Amino acid sequence: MSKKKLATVWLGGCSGCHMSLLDIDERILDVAKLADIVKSPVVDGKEFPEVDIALVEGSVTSDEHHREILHIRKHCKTLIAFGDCAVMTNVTGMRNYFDLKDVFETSYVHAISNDHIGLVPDHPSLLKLNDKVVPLQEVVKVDFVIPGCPPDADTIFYVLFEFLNDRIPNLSEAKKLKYG
Amino acid sequence: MDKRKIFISPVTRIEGHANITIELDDNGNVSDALFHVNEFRGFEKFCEGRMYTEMPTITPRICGICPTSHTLASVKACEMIQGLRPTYTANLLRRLMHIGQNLSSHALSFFHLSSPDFLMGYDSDPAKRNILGMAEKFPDIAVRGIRLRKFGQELSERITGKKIHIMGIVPGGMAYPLTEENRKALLKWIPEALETVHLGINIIKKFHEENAEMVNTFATSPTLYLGTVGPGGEHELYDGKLRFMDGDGIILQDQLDPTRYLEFIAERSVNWSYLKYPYFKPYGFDRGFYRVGPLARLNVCSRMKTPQAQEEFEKFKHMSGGKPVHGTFYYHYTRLIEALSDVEDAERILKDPEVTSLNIQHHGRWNYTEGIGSSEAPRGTLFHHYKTDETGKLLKVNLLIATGQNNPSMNRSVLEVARQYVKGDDIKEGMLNRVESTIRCYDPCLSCSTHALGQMPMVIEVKDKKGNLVKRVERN
Amino acid sequence: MTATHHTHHHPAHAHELSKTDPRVKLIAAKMKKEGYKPDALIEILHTAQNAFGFLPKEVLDFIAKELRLPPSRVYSTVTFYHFFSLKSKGEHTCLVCTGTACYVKGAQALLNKIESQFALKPGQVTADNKLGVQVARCIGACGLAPAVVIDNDVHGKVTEEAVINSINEKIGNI
Amino acid sequence: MNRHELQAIVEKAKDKHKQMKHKICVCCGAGCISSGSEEVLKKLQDEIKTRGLDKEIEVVPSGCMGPCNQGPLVKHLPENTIYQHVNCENLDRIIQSQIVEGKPIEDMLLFADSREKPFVNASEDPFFKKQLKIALKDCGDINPEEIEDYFAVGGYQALDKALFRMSPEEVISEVKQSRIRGRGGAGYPTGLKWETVYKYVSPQKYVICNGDEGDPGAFMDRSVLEGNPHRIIEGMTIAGYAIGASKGFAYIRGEYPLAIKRFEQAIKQATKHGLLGKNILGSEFSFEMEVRIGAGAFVCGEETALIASIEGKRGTPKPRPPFPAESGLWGKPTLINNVESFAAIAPIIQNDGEWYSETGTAKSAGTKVFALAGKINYSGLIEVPMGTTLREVVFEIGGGIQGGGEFKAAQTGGPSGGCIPAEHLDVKMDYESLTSLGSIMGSGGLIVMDQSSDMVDVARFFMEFCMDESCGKCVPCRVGTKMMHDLLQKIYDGKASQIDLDRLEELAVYVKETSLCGLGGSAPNPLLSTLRHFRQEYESKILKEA
Amino acid sequence: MNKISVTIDEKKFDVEPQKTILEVCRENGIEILTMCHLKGIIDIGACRLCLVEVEGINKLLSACTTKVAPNMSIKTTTDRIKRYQRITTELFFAERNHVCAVCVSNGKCELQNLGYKVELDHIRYPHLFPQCEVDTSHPWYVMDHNRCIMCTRCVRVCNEVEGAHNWDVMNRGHQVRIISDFNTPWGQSTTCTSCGKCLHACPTGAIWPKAIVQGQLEKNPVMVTELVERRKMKL
Repeated sequence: MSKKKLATVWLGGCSGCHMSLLDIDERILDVAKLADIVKSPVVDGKEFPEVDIALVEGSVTSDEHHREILHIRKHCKTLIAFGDCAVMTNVTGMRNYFDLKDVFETSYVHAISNDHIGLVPDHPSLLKLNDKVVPLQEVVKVDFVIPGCPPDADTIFYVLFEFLNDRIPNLSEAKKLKYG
Repeated sequence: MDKRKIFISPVTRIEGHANITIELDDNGNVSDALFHVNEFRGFEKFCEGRMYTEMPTITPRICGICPTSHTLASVKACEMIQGLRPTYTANLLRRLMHIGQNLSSHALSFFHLSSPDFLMGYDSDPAKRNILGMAEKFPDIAVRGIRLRKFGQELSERITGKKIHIMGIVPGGMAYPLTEENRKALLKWIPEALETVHLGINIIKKFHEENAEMVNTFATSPTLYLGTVGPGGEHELYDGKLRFMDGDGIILQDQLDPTRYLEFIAERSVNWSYLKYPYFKPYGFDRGFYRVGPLARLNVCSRMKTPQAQEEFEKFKHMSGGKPVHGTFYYHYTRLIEALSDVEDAERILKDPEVTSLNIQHHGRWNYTEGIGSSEAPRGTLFHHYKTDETGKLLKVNLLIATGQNNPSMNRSVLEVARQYVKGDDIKEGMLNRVESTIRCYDPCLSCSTHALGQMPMVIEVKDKKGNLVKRVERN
Repeated sequence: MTATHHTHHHPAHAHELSKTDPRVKLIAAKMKKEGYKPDALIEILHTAQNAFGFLPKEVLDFIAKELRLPPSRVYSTVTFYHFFSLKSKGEHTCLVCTGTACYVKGAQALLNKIESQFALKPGQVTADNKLGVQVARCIGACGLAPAVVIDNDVHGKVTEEAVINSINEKIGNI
Repeated sequence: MNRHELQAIVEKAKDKHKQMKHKICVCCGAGCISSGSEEVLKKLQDEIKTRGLDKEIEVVPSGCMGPCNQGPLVKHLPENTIYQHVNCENLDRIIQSQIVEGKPIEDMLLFADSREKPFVNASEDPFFKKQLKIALKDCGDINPEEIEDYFAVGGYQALDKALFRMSPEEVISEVKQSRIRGRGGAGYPTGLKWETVYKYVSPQKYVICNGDEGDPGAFMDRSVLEGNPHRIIEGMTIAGYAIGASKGFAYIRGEYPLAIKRFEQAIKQATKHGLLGKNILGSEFSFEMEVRIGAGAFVCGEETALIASIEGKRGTPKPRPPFPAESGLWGKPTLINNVESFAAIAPIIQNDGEWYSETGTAKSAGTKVFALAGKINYSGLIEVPMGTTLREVVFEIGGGIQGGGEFKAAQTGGPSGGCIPAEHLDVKMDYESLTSLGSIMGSGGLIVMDQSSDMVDVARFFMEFCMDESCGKCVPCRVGTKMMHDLLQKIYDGKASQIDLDRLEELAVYVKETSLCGLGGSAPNPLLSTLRHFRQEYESKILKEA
Repeated sequence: MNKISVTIDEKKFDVEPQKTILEVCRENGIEILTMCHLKGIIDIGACRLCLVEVEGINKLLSACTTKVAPNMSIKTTTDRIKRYQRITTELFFAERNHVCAVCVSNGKCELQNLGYKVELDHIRYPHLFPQCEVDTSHPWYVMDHNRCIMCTRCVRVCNEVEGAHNWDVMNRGHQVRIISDFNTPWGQSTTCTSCGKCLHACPTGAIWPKAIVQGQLEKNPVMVTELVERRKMKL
């Protein structure tokens, strides 16, 4: 069996899921036996290559994320929504209850520690935030989800290991379903 | 005027939340560099209207790497509102958890992300230049690094049952006591952890020796520094007072209560970044940039709290004759000195007989409508500031994040590198690596700002005013 | 485009209730006639709304106390029915039927026209309280679609211009 | 007043009518009033008086005549000549020519502007020819505000018959025999319902008339309540006698002030004549009646919600069982029927059940009133035998599509119903046939649509209605309707994918099967039926690639 | 009392008449999912989780409001029922702002547990993200409408058990909200006795005590049931 190609991606989230991924500790070496991590915030890599499995953390919050997730979808076989933000927007989506303009102004114009120059960033090189944060499944087809904020390392390892061994994991059966 | 712009961005920007624009003047000289941070989630807005006691649960979600620091700053702000102090034991447990987080973050930064560069070299195969590549080539070091991080995470887990986004820290103390069994299990880690940290120190020292020129010329402009110190000026992460120091080592402010942060820190919104630019208020925006984090903490503090760390600290101080060290590259070294201190301190606390006491929480109601808390995240000082109505509903939330405070300096470092390496259309080789290394030195907290972990895939495009591509340079 | 959902805002111009107010007397008489039965709440609310044009909080308070009903029970009933309004509907009202027949025959265009002319969305009242615009789910005049009710008069088979003219006439806006 | 005294009054009323040479009815249904019929009436009355004709010519306001969009309408009896678009200016012509000279005015006759040859006797016009009026009988011919007018056409004779010549069991058996089914929409056999309530033993039972006609696009109940309120009172009282109830409530929409006014007036008149109250017509039977005014909630058309509303509460439905027949208003056995059902009771009793069952189809007996509206030439109120085809209704009665457009679909049953596409124009309008096409009979709203109607928008429109009218108690309806509405909007806006459409369909079936009450249970109907018949309209709006 | 025979999931049981399907199932160890049912207060059949199939009846019936009848044949776990339970749960999550991660009841929440039971790993329908108030005006308790699922257990407990009727429901459709008095702040209520029963009845983190943070919440809905039972015994 040839080694699988694995990518981990981070969109609008807190990186906690990636940290939880690292919490599989030494078991990452077991993963390494079955897969090359070809693209991840924690390894080098230039372009997003063709991969077998992509673990995507975070919600889609901007035009850039939107393009990214479409790109990823095209270049991966199995797309896994990784963590509550990717699955159901979670804390990242909490700004959805408000008008984006208000959210911006609260931080950039009215914050207590701001000096007299209050302006909302709008440089053309900045990515444009979408009005509403959406989970991955609102934009692309998702093949598997791992909820949790963050998912337990054990859960992550279980899912990865099953996929790497060409089995479909079942969180309910494995009693690993968890949100929050 | 033919003002041209250089736009640096990760190729596909698949992972990048940051990019850079370099502006050139008429003569093709670099006039400015804009460091764009693309992360914004609006915590300050959506926390408004909620109960302040929820903040210790919401704010760790700002960042998955330093959640405990956020919880601590948050819970301290809550305690100020309640007019409450945690119990002695609770303070011990909090310290332990905070140490755990600092340790795992530093371990991640050094062993997972930076050591491949140091041990395999910048020119090695990028595909192997990561922790997995390390595991193949230097399995012992890789596993040790992983295990050091694991120890840090386990400190949180054994105290609260969770490694990330812990939930046991409550106003007035802790929700769960430490069991004797867990205390013993944690103590077992100490010897191994000490060895690993020393191993790391040796690696970085060796690299320093072999690359002295690069290390010592690397983004070395002096800035101000901010860090938390104990009552005797000693190094402190969890609970202390602030000290501002200038580039010459003169203490500008000392034993400053964090609740007075507004007198000394202001932030400016800039249109090119979602990260605001904080500065030392008395010096104003132009002169007031300061740095935080391990380098800053070691620059400002008078001594370390533990013997082995103190020994290493003295060597560090010796390098610049007691003055602040400005070289951005020294962030790595100072990080490891802190890790050393963390392991030693953890041992001290775990041996304190009170650590397993059941006296873990003071109860109280709230007395005030304003609370400010601060703590030292791995990447620097952070502040939480809440204002509530008389029922406890949050009216205003202000969060000053560690990486935010390094932001102006990061931008300046980028500008320095750009000035050194760019002249008109002529972009010197190494520009990309330099920019990337600069940013990585600060180890910007992933979620607070960018994801500049690993090698940032980059291109530089020089465009003329009309947006036509003049030149394009890719890494390698 | 939604129906007139009442928000929880209380009327800005609250009324002081006076027992000698003929409108209050009317409500009191109705309650007496119904034997202060809680069952008659809706009937009494109808009377109160007819008297006041809407249901000020003080009136609800008065009714709740007299019928010995919990305030939340009264408020929950009031907000359930679209007929009841917690705020003034305006001195003059224009109610646009959005029943199926009217919808098919252009009720939405009427609403758009009204919005562009008076800057009023359904459920809103002008700042001077002169005019309020509402929608109804069907006023049962489907044969005359599209239909509007201006004050209490049904106008059938209306055009956009005709509605605007009628409204202007009512509010003396000519 | 006992039955003999009543008979005397009835005879007197009949006599009075016989003396009159002509009767002129000015339609004062809500439609014609809004076209200005009240002024016409007043002027006509004044004019007749001025000319000293009031001894032989009776001028009365009447209920709805049917072709509402031709109003104001004036009907001349006994010739049954109807004039359309009558106003104070052209009224003189009618008086002069029709009344004084006895010559019909061709260019003012009903449908004069669209028919080549309008009919002097309106009942020969295709609009009326296919109709059969049982529920609407006398509606439009009598003055709804005068009980004597109702007496003159045989009013309250059925009550008299039931009270004095029939046992409650016999009344129920007659209703069962008629095979009439609930006209509120669900089509539950009325006789069976009566029998169930009858069987529950209780010292107190109630009769409720459901006049909370909330369907957008329906105004049948309104017309009956406004045009012939005594017919309903009579029907309800007979029902009360049959099931053993002593109190009735007529729950009427607050949006129908005229119906409320006339009904309350009718109750007063009936009470005065001993037709309501203690020992009706001298019998052992006592029955009181009250009007309850609806306050604007479609869900109150649902039985249990309506009961809650009469009890002065939020109109939220309760799970059934227990059914109102067992535990209804204030926990007592309660009979709830729709206005139109009650309207048919008196004729059924007066003739007999079999007579009624001869009309209509095998499973759907009698007639049905429809409110015809939309893109159709002659809209208004019609009553046809069950089993009349949609084509007959639209093209013969309704005169085809307005502006020469093409028939696309007819929507029946309002927000609980569905759309019938052109290929099913020959469907027989009865309960089973409509249900088999994914629509329902409903209370009788019939909206005709031409090519300009977007079926996705139509589904969205009805879903918005259901979303706004959901009481919010059960999850499927509260959240499901909102979710379906948002998905429909997304499709309509061209932003949806195939996944969204699949989700929508799944939700629709779920909401239909799991909702607590009929509102939620039928809310997906317009969506499901448009999906069934016009799926291509949905698919054409779906994004090809997601 | 004469027992009657019913079949539940193809097993025969002799049960007391006058009991609901839900009671009978629970007594016999058959799990019925529900959110709006709380033993001791009147059932309203609103959450639609307890729907069961009864042979010979077209419609699905709510187990909490339907009484057993002789020879009734009941099915509680058909594919259809399971599918609908899952959708209902999804709709609960999508309706308001349930952010388990930061919720005070995380780990001890009936809604979260329901999700696990119906094996819900993600919500297929878009979240509605309504803007909801957090009412902190009461000196001890918080009412967070973001986490309310409109089970109205608080309303019923307050009315039926405490007799205060502080709570009720306003508006309709998806705009329904729990209200105190005239939709006035809870802290200003003229009817609330601060008894805390609503807090224990609340299945989610909508009503919670101010003094605690995530991980410390202890809710005890059974307390309400026991209270009612004890009162009945005294009578």
